Amino acid sequence: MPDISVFIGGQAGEGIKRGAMVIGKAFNRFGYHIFIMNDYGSIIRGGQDYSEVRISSVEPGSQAGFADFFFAYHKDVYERYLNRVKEEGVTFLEGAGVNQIPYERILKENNAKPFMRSSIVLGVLSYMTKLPFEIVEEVMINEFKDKAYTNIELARKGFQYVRENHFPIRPIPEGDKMPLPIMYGNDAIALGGVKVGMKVYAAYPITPTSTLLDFLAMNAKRLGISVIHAEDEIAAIMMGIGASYASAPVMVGSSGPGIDLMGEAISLSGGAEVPIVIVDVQRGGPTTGMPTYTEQSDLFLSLSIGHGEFPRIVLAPGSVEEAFEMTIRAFQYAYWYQTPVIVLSDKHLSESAKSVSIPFSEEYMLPLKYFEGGGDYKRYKLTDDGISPLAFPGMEGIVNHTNSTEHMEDGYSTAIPESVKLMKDKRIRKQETIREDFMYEENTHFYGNPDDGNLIIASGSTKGAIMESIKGLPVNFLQILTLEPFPVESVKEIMSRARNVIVVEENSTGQLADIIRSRTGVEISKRILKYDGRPFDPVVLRKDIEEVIG
Amino acid sequence: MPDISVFIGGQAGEGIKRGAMVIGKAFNRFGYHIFIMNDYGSIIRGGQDYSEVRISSVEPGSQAGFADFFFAYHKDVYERYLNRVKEEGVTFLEGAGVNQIPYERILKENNAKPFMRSSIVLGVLSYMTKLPFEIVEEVMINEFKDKAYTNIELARKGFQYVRENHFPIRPIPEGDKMPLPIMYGNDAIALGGVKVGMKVYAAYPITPTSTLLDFLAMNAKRLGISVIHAEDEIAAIMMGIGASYASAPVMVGSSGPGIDLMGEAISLSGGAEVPIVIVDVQRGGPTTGMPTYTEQSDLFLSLSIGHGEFPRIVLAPGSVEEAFEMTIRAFQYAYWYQTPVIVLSDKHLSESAKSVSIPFSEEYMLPLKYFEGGGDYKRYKLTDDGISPLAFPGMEGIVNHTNSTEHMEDGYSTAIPESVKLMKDKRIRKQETIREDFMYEENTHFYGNPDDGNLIIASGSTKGAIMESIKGLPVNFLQILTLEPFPVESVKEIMSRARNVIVVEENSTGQLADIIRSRTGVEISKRILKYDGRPFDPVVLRKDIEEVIG
Amino acid sequence: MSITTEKKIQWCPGCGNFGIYNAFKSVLEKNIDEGRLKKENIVILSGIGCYGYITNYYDINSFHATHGRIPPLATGIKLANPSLSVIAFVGDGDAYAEGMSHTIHAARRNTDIKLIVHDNGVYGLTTGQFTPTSPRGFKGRSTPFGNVENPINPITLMLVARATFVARGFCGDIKHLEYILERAIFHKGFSFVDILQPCVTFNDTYSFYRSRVYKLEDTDYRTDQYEKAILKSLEFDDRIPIGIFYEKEEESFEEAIRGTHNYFYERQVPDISEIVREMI
Amino acid sequence: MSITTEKKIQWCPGCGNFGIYNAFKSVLEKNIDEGRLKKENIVILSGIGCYGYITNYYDINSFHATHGRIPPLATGIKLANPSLSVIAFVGDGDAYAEGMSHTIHAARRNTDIKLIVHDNGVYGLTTGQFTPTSPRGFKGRSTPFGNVENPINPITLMLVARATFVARGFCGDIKHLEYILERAIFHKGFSFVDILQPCVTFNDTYSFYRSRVYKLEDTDYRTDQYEKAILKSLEFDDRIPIGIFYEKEEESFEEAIRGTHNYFYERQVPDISEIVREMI
Ligand SMILES: Cc1ncc(C[n+]2csc(CCOP(=O)(O)OP(=O)(O)O)c2C)c(N)n1
Ligand SMILES: Cc1ncc(C[n+]2csc(CCOP(=O)(O)OP(=O)(O)O)c2C)c(N)n1
Ligand code: SF4
Ligand code: SF4
Ligand SMILES: [Mg+2]
Ligand SMILES: [Mg+2]
Repeated sequence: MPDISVFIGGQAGEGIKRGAMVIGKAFNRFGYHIFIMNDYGSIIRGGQDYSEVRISSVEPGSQAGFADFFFAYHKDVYERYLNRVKEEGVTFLEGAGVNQIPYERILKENNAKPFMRSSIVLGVLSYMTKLPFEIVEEVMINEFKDKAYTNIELARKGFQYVRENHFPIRPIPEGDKMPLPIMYGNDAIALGGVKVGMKVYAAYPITPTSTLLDFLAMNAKRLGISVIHAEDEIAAIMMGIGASYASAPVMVGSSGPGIDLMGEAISLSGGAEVPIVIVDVQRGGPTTGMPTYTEQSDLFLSLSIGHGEFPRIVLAPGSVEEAFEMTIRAFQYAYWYQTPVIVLSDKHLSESAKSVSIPFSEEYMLPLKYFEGGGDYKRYKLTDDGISPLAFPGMEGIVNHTNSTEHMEDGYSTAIPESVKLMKDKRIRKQETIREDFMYEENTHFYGNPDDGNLIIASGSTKGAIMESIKGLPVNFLQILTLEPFPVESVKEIMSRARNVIVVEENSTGQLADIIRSRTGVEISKRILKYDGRPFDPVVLRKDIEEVIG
Repeated sequence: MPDISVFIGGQAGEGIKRGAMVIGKAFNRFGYHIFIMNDYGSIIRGGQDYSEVRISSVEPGSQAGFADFFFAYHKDVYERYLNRVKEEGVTFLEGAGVNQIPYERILKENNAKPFMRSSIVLGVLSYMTKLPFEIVEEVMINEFKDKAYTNIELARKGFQYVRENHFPIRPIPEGDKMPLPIMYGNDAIALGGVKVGMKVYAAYPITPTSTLLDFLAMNAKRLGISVIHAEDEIAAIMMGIGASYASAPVMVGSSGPGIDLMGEAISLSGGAEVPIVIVDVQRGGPTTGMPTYTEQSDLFLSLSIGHGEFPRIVLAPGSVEEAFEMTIRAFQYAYWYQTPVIVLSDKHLSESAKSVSIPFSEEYMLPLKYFEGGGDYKRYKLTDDGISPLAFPGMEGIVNHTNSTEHMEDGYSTAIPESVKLMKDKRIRKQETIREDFMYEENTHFYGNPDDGNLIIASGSTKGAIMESIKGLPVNFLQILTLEPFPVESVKEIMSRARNVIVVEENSTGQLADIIRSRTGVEISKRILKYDGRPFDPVVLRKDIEEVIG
Repeated sequence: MSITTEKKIQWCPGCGNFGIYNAFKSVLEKNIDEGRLKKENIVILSGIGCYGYITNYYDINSFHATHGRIPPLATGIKLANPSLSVIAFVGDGDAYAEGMSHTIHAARRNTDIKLIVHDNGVYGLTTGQFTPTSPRGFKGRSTPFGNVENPINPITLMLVARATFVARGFCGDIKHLEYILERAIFHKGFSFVDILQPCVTFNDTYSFYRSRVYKLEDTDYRTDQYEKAILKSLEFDDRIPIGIFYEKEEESFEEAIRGTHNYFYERQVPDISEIVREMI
Repeated sequence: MSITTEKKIQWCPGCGNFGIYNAFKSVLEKNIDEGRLKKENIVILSGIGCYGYITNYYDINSFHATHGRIPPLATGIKLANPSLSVIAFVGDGDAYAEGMSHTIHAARRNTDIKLIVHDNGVYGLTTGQFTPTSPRGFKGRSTPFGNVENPINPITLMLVARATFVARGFCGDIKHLEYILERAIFHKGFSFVDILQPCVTFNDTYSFYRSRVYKLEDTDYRTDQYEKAILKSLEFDDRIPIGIFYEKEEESFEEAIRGTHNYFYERQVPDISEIVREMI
């Protein structure tokens, strides 16, 4: 059952991320599941970046954290990350004492660019693992189009070099998995949106959400959608709210600093009842913090951003597949309940890639509660469930008055206490409707046997590492998918059966644990926290868990 | 023991608020405590505004809600607010069936402006209550300076008119209180800042915080401070952070929509450790909502605004006096702990006025943890308490590197996991230091006997009405002054002794009750909520409380 | 057809907003009646300020939104449904303080929206603070000893920002204002109209403007010369030109972004199989 | 005296930021050595972008703050302590997109800060999206089929915003850039310098600019004529003028607001008894 990891480390600008994807695709076609994680700094050239490509016959949830094949392009990278090599791992370096690969020479001889280094690596791997070279060629033709030739040549040179130098081979048998699309979390969010009917995406560039913007911009024409890079985040969400008001399903995306700036507009969306989906790809905070590193530190923010009180929904996918699914649900909720829905991702989820089997060909509905005529249209009609029927400008006979100041049913401004209270009560009823409806939605995933003693609770991208780390341990795992509405009853129920509850999260204060306490009244003192910007490695996490459960 | 309320209602632009203040000042000098509440709409002319001046020999905590003297300038106002007259109250109106006062004629005869109407009212009151007319003259000379003559004439005409028409008199004896300054909550915040050393106030106009800006701007020269009306709220807080970085104690202020916009900068203040005091004068939300009406709906916002994790402090004064005191404490905390401190006020607290005895002549320190030399200056020196010594640009031998990206002790950027963790741990230690220090700070006020059965918990401006409403009831009152750090232990302790806990607040979801639950684990189901933009009236609240305690 | 509502208009008596309200009403009613505009395809927007209540006074699709953020809101609406005429009312505080950046970016994009600025040189609704168009020395509540900032010139600014329709109106001259508004509404692309609007309560400029304004249309001024327009726009002293400074046709932002799509009608989901295949 | 740190400079080899970095270093070191500037009284600021790391590379008081918000930050610093020279580095994304409004407002206030724009026509750090100065048609990551917005002209914009020192530099001409930076730093009031800065990775404009720039100082251009400056600034095609476009002395915002106070030294609390008495 091969479970092999390839580490490629070098400087920004040396094509590491792209290279890792090409390697991943090759082994994907060789019959394996793939997980790729990218660790990079916030500079354009230099630094010490790396990617890990995990190649496994069992679907991986995260990076392994430790490499079988370790390619360092520079000495400093080699030294810094040598502790990420498995005991039996093979290391490669340019010009040092270990297995040497003369990247520079090969590049020069082939008139190639520095960012093509990893094509040499793939050639090396092809020889060493017995990955058929035709697959390498095939992938490169697909990937590099008219630049494939050079890359194939580089791969061939790498292949030849290690063969000639009798590097020890480590064959991997052909796997039996069908080739699957390998996509980043951000790709899955994008495609989820598109599949459920998204027509507009607006954003301002920010790591690690820019890749969502870039992906959608690149494919906008093929998808028939409009993608806007606005002058700032406030403009992005206001454009979104405008388009949504005029009937287009819309998503906006940003990360911490930009999400902060959207607060006023999120309150507008909630109070004026104009739906919008907001993606927050969390990164290391506070303030500018660590733009390219991961963190789960906007949980409370997502629950409270935007002044005043209005219904909201916060969803937290835990894998690339769930990113797709939860984005679809985000749209369905936002447009049904006419309120802001936040999708909480993080850098690790959004910028790691995975081979996925997602039901892309299915159809996903976006139901709206339409106005069915009968009298004048009232944008904020008082209804039992708090949801007022929708009609859009441009529809004949309709006048849609949308209003950010407190208003009456017809949408006109009011501050008369009785009218105000009616409208506030309507929005509260809507929040209650949401809470009730969510009893029948999938709010959590539970893995294990509820009557076993140890329970881990987590939310978001930590899922992958947790699932890996508890394999074979007497530990159950409760994943929380919806932070708002919070599944109070089911969480309480499962917690009540556990002897030992541990919350695992990637922030410094234990926000999820605090949320659980605030919703259920149960204090969870066992917390495994990580907040150095790096995601949990399953092996390390397993040790932490073992320690905590004693 | 007189406790008399005067209601003046009319249109925006008819000088109601100013008039109420003049009336208040007159009775203040007649030996009474004063409370003035102003109810006005978000338009400049027209509408139905009113003010209530409460004149009491016992210090009042809020408006009475019901008037002894009811002056309505127009029929619609008369009708709308007639339910605010006490049974034994006297009502006045221009040209209707009740006691008529010919305002228009008097104004015209004296060549006076419509906004001088309330000077006539004061004349009427002087006759009816036997308030010496010299006091009226004295106050008007002080208040209107070179325009005093006309106003005194108007008062005299009012006086004569009701005398000639034999209106029934209702004498009030001279009170024995010394005259005190009457100030709005916003004035008290302003003066608290000034007294503790504030040198810069920056803001963007927004109701109900503009009056804080206007007051400080009007007095900037006399106070030797700089007051900036910036291009937007983001600029205001960034100017504030800049001035603070360069050593000036700074406050910024806004309300919901503008506070939202400050989120990114609040995170900057927390992460870069540049102190700032932020005043949020809450108003009816969400979004534009009810700009001129009161609400306590930014509690969760103030606890979570700004992405990522950083130490913060949130204070909630409950009276004009506490507004002064808590602003001073806000500065002391912000500059000692080098982190953002939010002062939560609301429209009712900030724009109501009260005769106050505040120890203005005392001195209030603003201690800083200064760098004391010895080696190179490190802005983010790792210390046991998490507080790094301060030194400012301009000091010889100092280089201050302040940084929004994650950084090392010397302030230079880093994203190395080990360094990052050190700095994050430092900030966590700082938050812990704050929590520990706050055990010795005044976090709550308790009124009553802890072993009695019924307990009301509240925070902020509801205090006044609560204190009034529970007089003589078997009910204790716990006021929470510091929402963060939350006084978990003392609140738990007091709750544990109560049979019946009721949370009283002015919002629609019970945010304070939820915060208590989240911090103490205790669910409080008895909630008295009001969310129509109007503050609690003590008489009405008393009934609510009686109902809840059964 | 009347497009007004019965809501009581709450501006101060004599407020310049009445002129704008009336001019806009006439232009709309005339063009609806004469079939050049469809009522259901008009959307009016406003931010927060005295002027902002204008959306309460017309029985037309509207969005009364947040302070300063109207241009991007309008852009989004036009993007979603190209059939809509999107007309945005904004204040000078709104457009040039809180929303300065959005105003400029909407202009340079040539978004097909109409931006109508109620420029009273003051924040009316927050009771009288200076705005970016208040003159130096203006004594408002936040500057009781006089404003110390140089005012901006909205016309020059919008020309520099590449707005394709730039005009100044005066609400004391309703006929002329109607002419401008009509041209602005039917201009294809970004229309900008700065309207000199006295605020009788906090900044009564009626006589100031009355004695100074003159109409470009009464001179031999041509609206198709960019550099001359910039120079002309600098004139703002004893004589203040009103009228259209500049007009030009250009592809709009939404057209460029959206192509031929109309999301108001389109609900179908694209085929993503090719994109997914490329990921294998 | 050297003002640099040992931190490794992490810009791409050949990046235009090196030119700016070196020019600024020379100007500062010279003026510190010659006693015209005191090191402890210099504060440099930067927002977020590739250029933003510049504060890591000088051993000088600095504040590396958030994206787009540098002008008000700088204003606050200068307000608090008039002895400080406040020099702000910003990117074109920073100054003209996220921070557009602040840039204009700082200019019209004549805040006594120096704004130095690393104008590479691209968002470097977020890997190559267009900015407000990218030409139409620019193919960046967010506009793979070409940007559809009209670029702004920073020089004209700043003139219209009433900046009192407006210049354009080119980091390919370091001597000339030093001359501009020195003048900018010693100008009393708001100094604006837009520096044409090739980004070798995402927008390599070296040869484009090299073949077009010419120095105003080599012509008979005068820097004290406002209207002429505006017209001159419109020139941006085959020939691109670099140098100082406009200079003027005027009271600065902080002087006007702060008066003679210096909060760096002042800690005393004012007497408020008169104000309190008025409330009785
Ligand atoms: C984000 C935000 N900041 C501040 C305000 C408060 N506010 C409401 S109206 C207004 C000024 C309006 O001035 P202007 O746009 O000139 O309109 P006018 O009242 O003069 O018509 C302000 C600052 C707000 N509503 N939202
Ligand atoms: C509020 C906010 N939005 C977005 C970002 C992400 N961001 C970082 S750098 C950058 C662009 C920088 O471009 P520019 O200012 O031109 O600097 P350059 O990288 O080209 O030097 C952006 C958008 C951020 N840090 N903060
Ligand atoms: S305050 Fe000024 S702008 Fe506002 S309604 Fe009155 S006159 Fe008009
Ligand atoms: S990406 Fe461009 S601006 Fe950034 S360091 Fe590289 S060359 Fe310089
Ligand atoms: Mg205005
Ligand atoms: Mg740039």
